[in-house]
Amino acid sequence: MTHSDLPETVRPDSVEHARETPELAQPHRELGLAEDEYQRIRDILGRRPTEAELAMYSVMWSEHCSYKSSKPHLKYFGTTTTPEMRSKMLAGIGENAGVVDIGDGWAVTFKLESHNHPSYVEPYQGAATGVGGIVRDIMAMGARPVAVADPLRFGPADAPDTRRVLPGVVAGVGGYGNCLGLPNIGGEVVFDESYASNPLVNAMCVGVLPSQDLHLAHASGTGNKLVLFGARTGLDGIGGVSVLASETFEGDESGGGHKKLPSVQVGDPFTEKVLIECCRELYGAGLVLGIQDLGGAGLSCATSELASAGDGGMRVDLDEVPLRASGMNAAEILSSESQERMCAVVRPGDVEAFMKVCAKWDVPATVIGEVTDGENLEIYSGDELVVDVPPRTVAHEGPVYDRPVERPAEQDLIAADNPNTLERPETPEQLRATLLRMTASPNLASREWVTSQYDRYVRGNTVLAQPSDGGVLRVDEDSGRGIAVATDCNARYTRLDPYEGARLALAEAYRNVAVTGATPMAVTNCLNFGSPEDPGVMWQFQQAVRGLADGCVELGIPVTGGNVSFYNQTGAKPILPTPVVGVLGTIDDVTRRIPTGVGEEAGETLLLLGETGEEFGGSEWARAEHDHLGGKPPQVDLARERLLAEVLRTGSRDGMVSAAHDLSEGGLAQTLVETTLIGECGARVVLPEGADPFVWLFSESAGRVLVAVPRSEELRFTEMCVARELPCTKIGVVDAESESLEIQDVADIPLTELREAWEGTFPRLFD
Amino acid sequence: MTVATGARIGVVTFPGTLDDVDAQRAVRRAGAEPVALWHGDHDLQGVDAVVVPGGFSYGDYLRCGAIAKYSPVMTELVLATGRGLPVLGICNGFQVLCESGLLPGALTRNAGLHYVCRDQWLRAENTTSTWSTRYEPGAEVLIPVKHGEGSYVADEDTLDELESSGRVLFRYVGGNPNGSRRDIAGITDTAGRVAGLMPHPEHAVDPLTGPTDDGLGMFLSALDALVTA
Amino acid sequence: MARVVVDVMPKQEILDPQGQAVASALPRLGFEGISEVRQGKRFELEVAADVDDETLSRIAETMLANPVIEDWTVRREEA
Amino acid sequence: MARVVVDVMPKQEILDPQGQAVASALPRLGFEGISEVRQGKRFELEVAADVDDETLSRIAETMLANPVIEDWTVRREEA
Ligand SMILES: Nc1ncnc2c1ncn2[C@@H]1O[C@H](COP(=O)(O)OP(=O)(O)O)[C@@H](O)[C@H]1O
Ligand SMILES: [Mg+2]
Repeated sequence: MTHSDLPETVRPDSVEHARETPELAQPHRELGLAEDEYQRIRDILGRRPTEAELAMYSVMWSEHCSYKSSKPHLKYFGTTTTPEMRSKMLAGIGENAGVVDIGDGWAVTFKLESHNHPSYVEPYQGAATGVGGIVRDIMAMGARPVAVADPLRFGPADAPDTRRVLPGVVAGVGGYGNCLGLPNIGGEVVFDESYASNPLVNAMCVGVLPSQDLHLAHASGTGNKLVLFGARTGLDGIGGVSVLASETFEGDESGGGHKKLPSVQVGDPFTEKVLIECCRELYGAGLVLGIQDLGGAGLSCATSELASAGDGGMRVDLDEVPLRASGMNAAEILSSESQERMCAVVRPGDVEAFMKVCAKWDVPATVIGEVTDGENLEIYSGDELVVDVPPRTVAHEGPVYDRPVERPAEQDLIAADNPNTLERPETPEQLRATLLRMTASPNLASREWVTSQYDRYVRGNTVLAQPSDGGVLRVDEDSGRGIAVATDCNARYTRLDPYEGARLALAEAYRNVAVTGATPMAVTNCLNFGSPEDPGVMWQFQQAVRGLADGCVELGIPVTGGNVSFYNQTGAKPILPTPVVGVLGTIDDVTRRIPTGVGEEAGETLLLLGETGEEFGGSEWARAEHDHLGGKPPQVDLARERLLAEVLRTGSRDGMVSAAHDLSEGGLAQTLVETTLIGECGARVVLPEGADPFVWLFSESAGRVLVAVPRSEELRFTEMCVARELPCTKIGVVDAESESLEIQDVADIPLTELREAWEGTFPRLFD
Repeated sequence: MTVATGARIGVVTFPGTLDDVDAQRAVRRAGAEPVALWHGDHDLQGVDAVVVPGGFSYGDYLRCGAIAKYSPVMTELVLATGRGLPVLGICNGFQVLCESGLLPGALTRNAGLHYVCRDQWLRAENTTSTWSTRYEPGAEVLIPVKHGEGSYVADEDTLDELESSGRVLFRYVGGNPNGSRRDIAGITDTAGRVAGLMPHPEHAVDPLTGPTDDGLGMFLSALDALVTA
Repeated sequence: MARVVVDVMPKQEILDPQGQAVASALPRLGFEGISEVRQGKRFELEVAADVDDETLSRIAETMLANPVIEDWTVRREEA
Repeated sequence: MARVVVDVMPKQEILDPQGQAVASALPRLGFEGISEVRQGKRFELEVAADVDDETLSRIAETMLANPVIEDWTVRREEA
C-alpha cells in the first residue's frame, strides 16, 4: 500500500480515542518493541499508547536511539574518567557531541557516527546522508563545522559487490562533503571478507566555536517558541512506522535486530550548506536558546530530547509542520527522517529576528510549538491531542538490557594459531617480491583514487591532509593555533584480542596525531559490532570498551562521545569487532607541523623510534601472503606512546624533525615506501647488524615512528631520546640524488617501480 | 606582509558559494581590500574589480552556474564589465561567467566522471591580460584543481579564435584532469579583463595551506593594473 | 537498428533537490505558474534489431536506473 | 494544470562521457547489441493552464538547457 492510497480524512488516533479503546490491538512487535517494552509503555501512560506515541516510543527505544544493549557498558567510560582528564572537557558523553577547550578562547567539538546499513542498500545516498547527519550534530553544538573524515570498510577489494558499494560510497561522501565546503582531512579504507554485506561507513565531523558560544540541546523557559527550520518534512526514511498504516514493513539501520526493507533518504547538501550559514548567523545574533538537529527518529527525537533536557513541558502543533507530501498522518510526521532540518528554542521576542535571518538564507522556518509549564510533551494534530507523554520516558528512560556476555571458546584456538610457523621470505629476491606485492595489496596501496574525490583545500585552513597520518587544520589565523585529528582501528587485532585491540586502535590514532607535532587531547569513537544478542559479540564489545577506557586513563585523555552500531552481521557471522577510535589534538603553531614525506631538507638522517619485535599476529603480511588470522596482536605500551608523543612534540617545536611517519599495517617496509614516494625522494637504508630483515621490514610492533632529522640536528635529537630513554636507531639516510629505495643487502627498488605498485591498484580495481 | 594599495576587490557570495573566504584571504594577501558582495543585491559597492569564487551555487543541481547567472548581482556585473570592470571567475565562478555569456563555451562533466581534487601543473599562455601580467610567458605553476565539471568545450571555430587571439590564459600540463578541449584551463574575454579558470589560484597563496604560492600572481597582476590605471 | 529511449525519474516520495532548485528559481526569473518540477535522466540507445524488450528492461533496471530511488520507462521510438 | 516534459540532450558533436561509460560497461555485463548510448536530462513540469508555449520554450532555452552544448524539446503531455 502506498501512501497516496490513504484516505485523507482518517481521524487521528487521539489520546481520547486511546482511552476509549483500551484493548485495540497494536502492531508493537512489528515496530520492534518487545512484549515487556510495550507493557512498560502502557504502565507509564496508564493506557494504551496512541499510534503516534507508539511510533515515538518504538523509534526512540530502538537500539540505535536508546543504546539499550550498550548503555551498561558505556558507563565504564564515565566511571573511569578522572577529574584531571575531564578538566578540558566542556561537554561530554550524553550531548550531541563532545566539546573540548583548546585555549585562546576556542573550543572544538568532534564526533564519529555510523551510517552502515543505509550505505549498503544505496551507497551514494547512504554515505551522503551519513555525512549530512554528523555535520548537523556538530552544528547543534553551536559550532561551525570545519572538516570531515571518513573511516570506511568494505568486503574483499575484488568482489563484484565492492565495485558497486565502494565507488558509490566514495562519491556520496565527496558529493555531500564537497558541496558543503568542508575539507576532508582523513579517514581509512580497509578491506576484509567480514564486511562483504556489512560495509562500515563511519563519518567524523569537527567543529570550532568560541568557548562561550556553546549551545546545549535543551528547552526551558515557559512561553519560549519551538522553531522548526530547514527542509520540509516528507515521507522519506519513515522506518518502521509505515507498519501502522499497512503490512509493508520498512526498517532503519538497527531497528529490532532483524533485517528489514530499506527506507532510503536522499540528501540535499545545498540546503544543508545554507543551513550552516543560517545557523552561524542565528548564533552570532544570540537568537538561539537551545538547538537540536533532526536525525534518526526525526521530530520524535528532537522534541522529546529538547523537552526532556529542559525543565518544563512542551506543546507541539503538527499542523504547523511544513510538509512535502500531502496527507501525512501524525505518526509519519513525527517519525519522518527527512534530512537537513533543525529545531531551535527561541524567545518570543526574538522570533521575528530569527525569521528574518532564515528569510535572508531562503530557509523555510515555522513556529511549531512552545515550552509550557506543564510536565508532559503534548502534540496536537488539528484539535486532537495525539501525544501526551512524560518526555524523559521517551528520550532518556528507555529500556536497558543486561545482555549475556560470554567469551567464545574459539578465542583460545585463534590465539594458539601462531603466525610464526608461516613460511617466510628468506632470500633478497623473495623479500623484494614480498615487499612489492604487499605495497600493491588493497589494504596497503595508495588511497589517492579515493582521496582525490574529496576537496581538502576549501576554507583555506588545511595544513595537512591525505596522505599524512593525521589531518591538521588551522583554527586561528592570527595566532596559528590549530588542531589535528586521526581515526584508526585494526579490527584484525581486535578479533584476536578485543581488549588489546581497542588499546592498539587508540594507540595508533594517538600516535597519528602525535606525528604531526600536535598534542593529543581527547577521544571519540564509533563502535561497530555484530548482534548484541550474541553473547560472544557482547563479550567483544565489553572487552573493547574496557580496553579503550583503560587505555584513555593511561594516556590521560578523555572519551568525549561516540556512537554504537550493532547488528553488523550476515546470518550468524558478525563483522570483525571494529571499534574505530578518533583522536583530537592541538598544536600551538601550525607552521610547526611535521610533514610525512622525506626530502624537505637537504641531507636527512632516518631514525627509527621504538622497538621492533617479532610480532605477526593479525599482521598485514599474514593476511596478504597467507590469508591467516591467528596468534596474539602486537603488544602495546601506552606509557611508551606518551613518551613518543612528547619527543615528537619537542622535535617539532625545536625544529629538530623534518618529517615523520608512523609504522602500522605493513611495518617498516610500508612506511619506507610511503615516506619516499610522498617525498618524491630516494633513501638508503641499512638495517642494524644482525637484524633479521624479514622481521625488521614486516613486523607490526606498536609504538614506532620513523623520523627524518636534518643532519645538523641528529646529535641533539638522539641525545634527547637517550635522555628520555626512548629507543632510537639510525637506519639510513635520505638521498636527494637517488631515485630508488635501497635497503642494503635486500633490494634496491626504483621509485618508479614502487609507485606503479602502490598507485596502480585502486584504479585497476575501481575505474 | 600585506601592502595596502587602496584597491577594493569585490568577492561575490551566492547561496552555496564555498571559496569566498579563500578568495577574500587571497585578495587581502595581495594587498587589496576584499569587499563582500551579496548575490541578492543590485550593488557592486563601487569596487575596482570582482572575483566570482568557487563552490556549488544553488547546489549546481541543474547545471553548474545555471541559476546563479540570474542573480541581481550578476545583472550589475554584466553591465559593469561593459564599462571595463575586471572580473575573475574561478571554478564555479568560471561556469557562471560562461553561463552568463561573458565568456564563450561551457564546462561539462569531467571525462573521468569523478570529482578531481589534485595539485595541477599549468602553463601560463597569456601574460598580458589584467589577471596574468605577473607571469613569465610559458611559466609553469602548480595550483590545485577541485571540480566535477571542468571540461571546457566550445565549437572548433571558437576554440581556433581563442587560440589565435591569445585568449587562452592557462593550459594544463603534465596531464589533463578533466578532458578539457585543447587542455584549456582558463580563458579571457577579447579585452583581457574578464577571465575564467577552473584551477584555484586562491588556494595557492601560501605554501602552508596550498601546494605553492603560485596563484598569488593573478591577484597581484590585477592590482598592478588597478594601481597604474 | 532501433532507437530506444529510457526515462528515469526520481520516485514520487523521494526528495528531488534538483527539481526543487529549478522550481524555486523560476519565479525569481519572472516565470509564474509552474507549480512543480522534477528532474530525471533521459537515455537514448541505438539498439540492434534482435535485442528484445526483456533485455532492454533488464538494462534499464540494472544499469540506467537505481530501483531503490528511481522509476523508469522504456520505449522504442519510430525510426 | 498540464504536465509538460522538457528533454535536454547533449548535442551530437559534444562528447558525452556519461553515455560512453554506460555503453562500454554494457558488454562487460553481458549485454550485446547496444551500439551507442547518450545521456541527457528529462524535466517534468506541472504548469498552470495559462502558461503558453512561448513561455515554455523560453524556460527551456534560458534555464533548463545550455544552447552551447545541449538541444532540447518541449512537449505537453495528455492528462
Ligand atoms: N576514506 C578516506 N577519506 C579520507 N582520507 C583517507 C581515507 N582513507 C585513507 N585516507 C588517508 O590516506 C592516508 C593513508 O591512510 P592509511 O594508510 O590508512 O593511514 P594510517 O595507516 O596512517 O592510518 C591518510 O592520510 C588517511 O587519512
Ligand atoms: Mg599512520
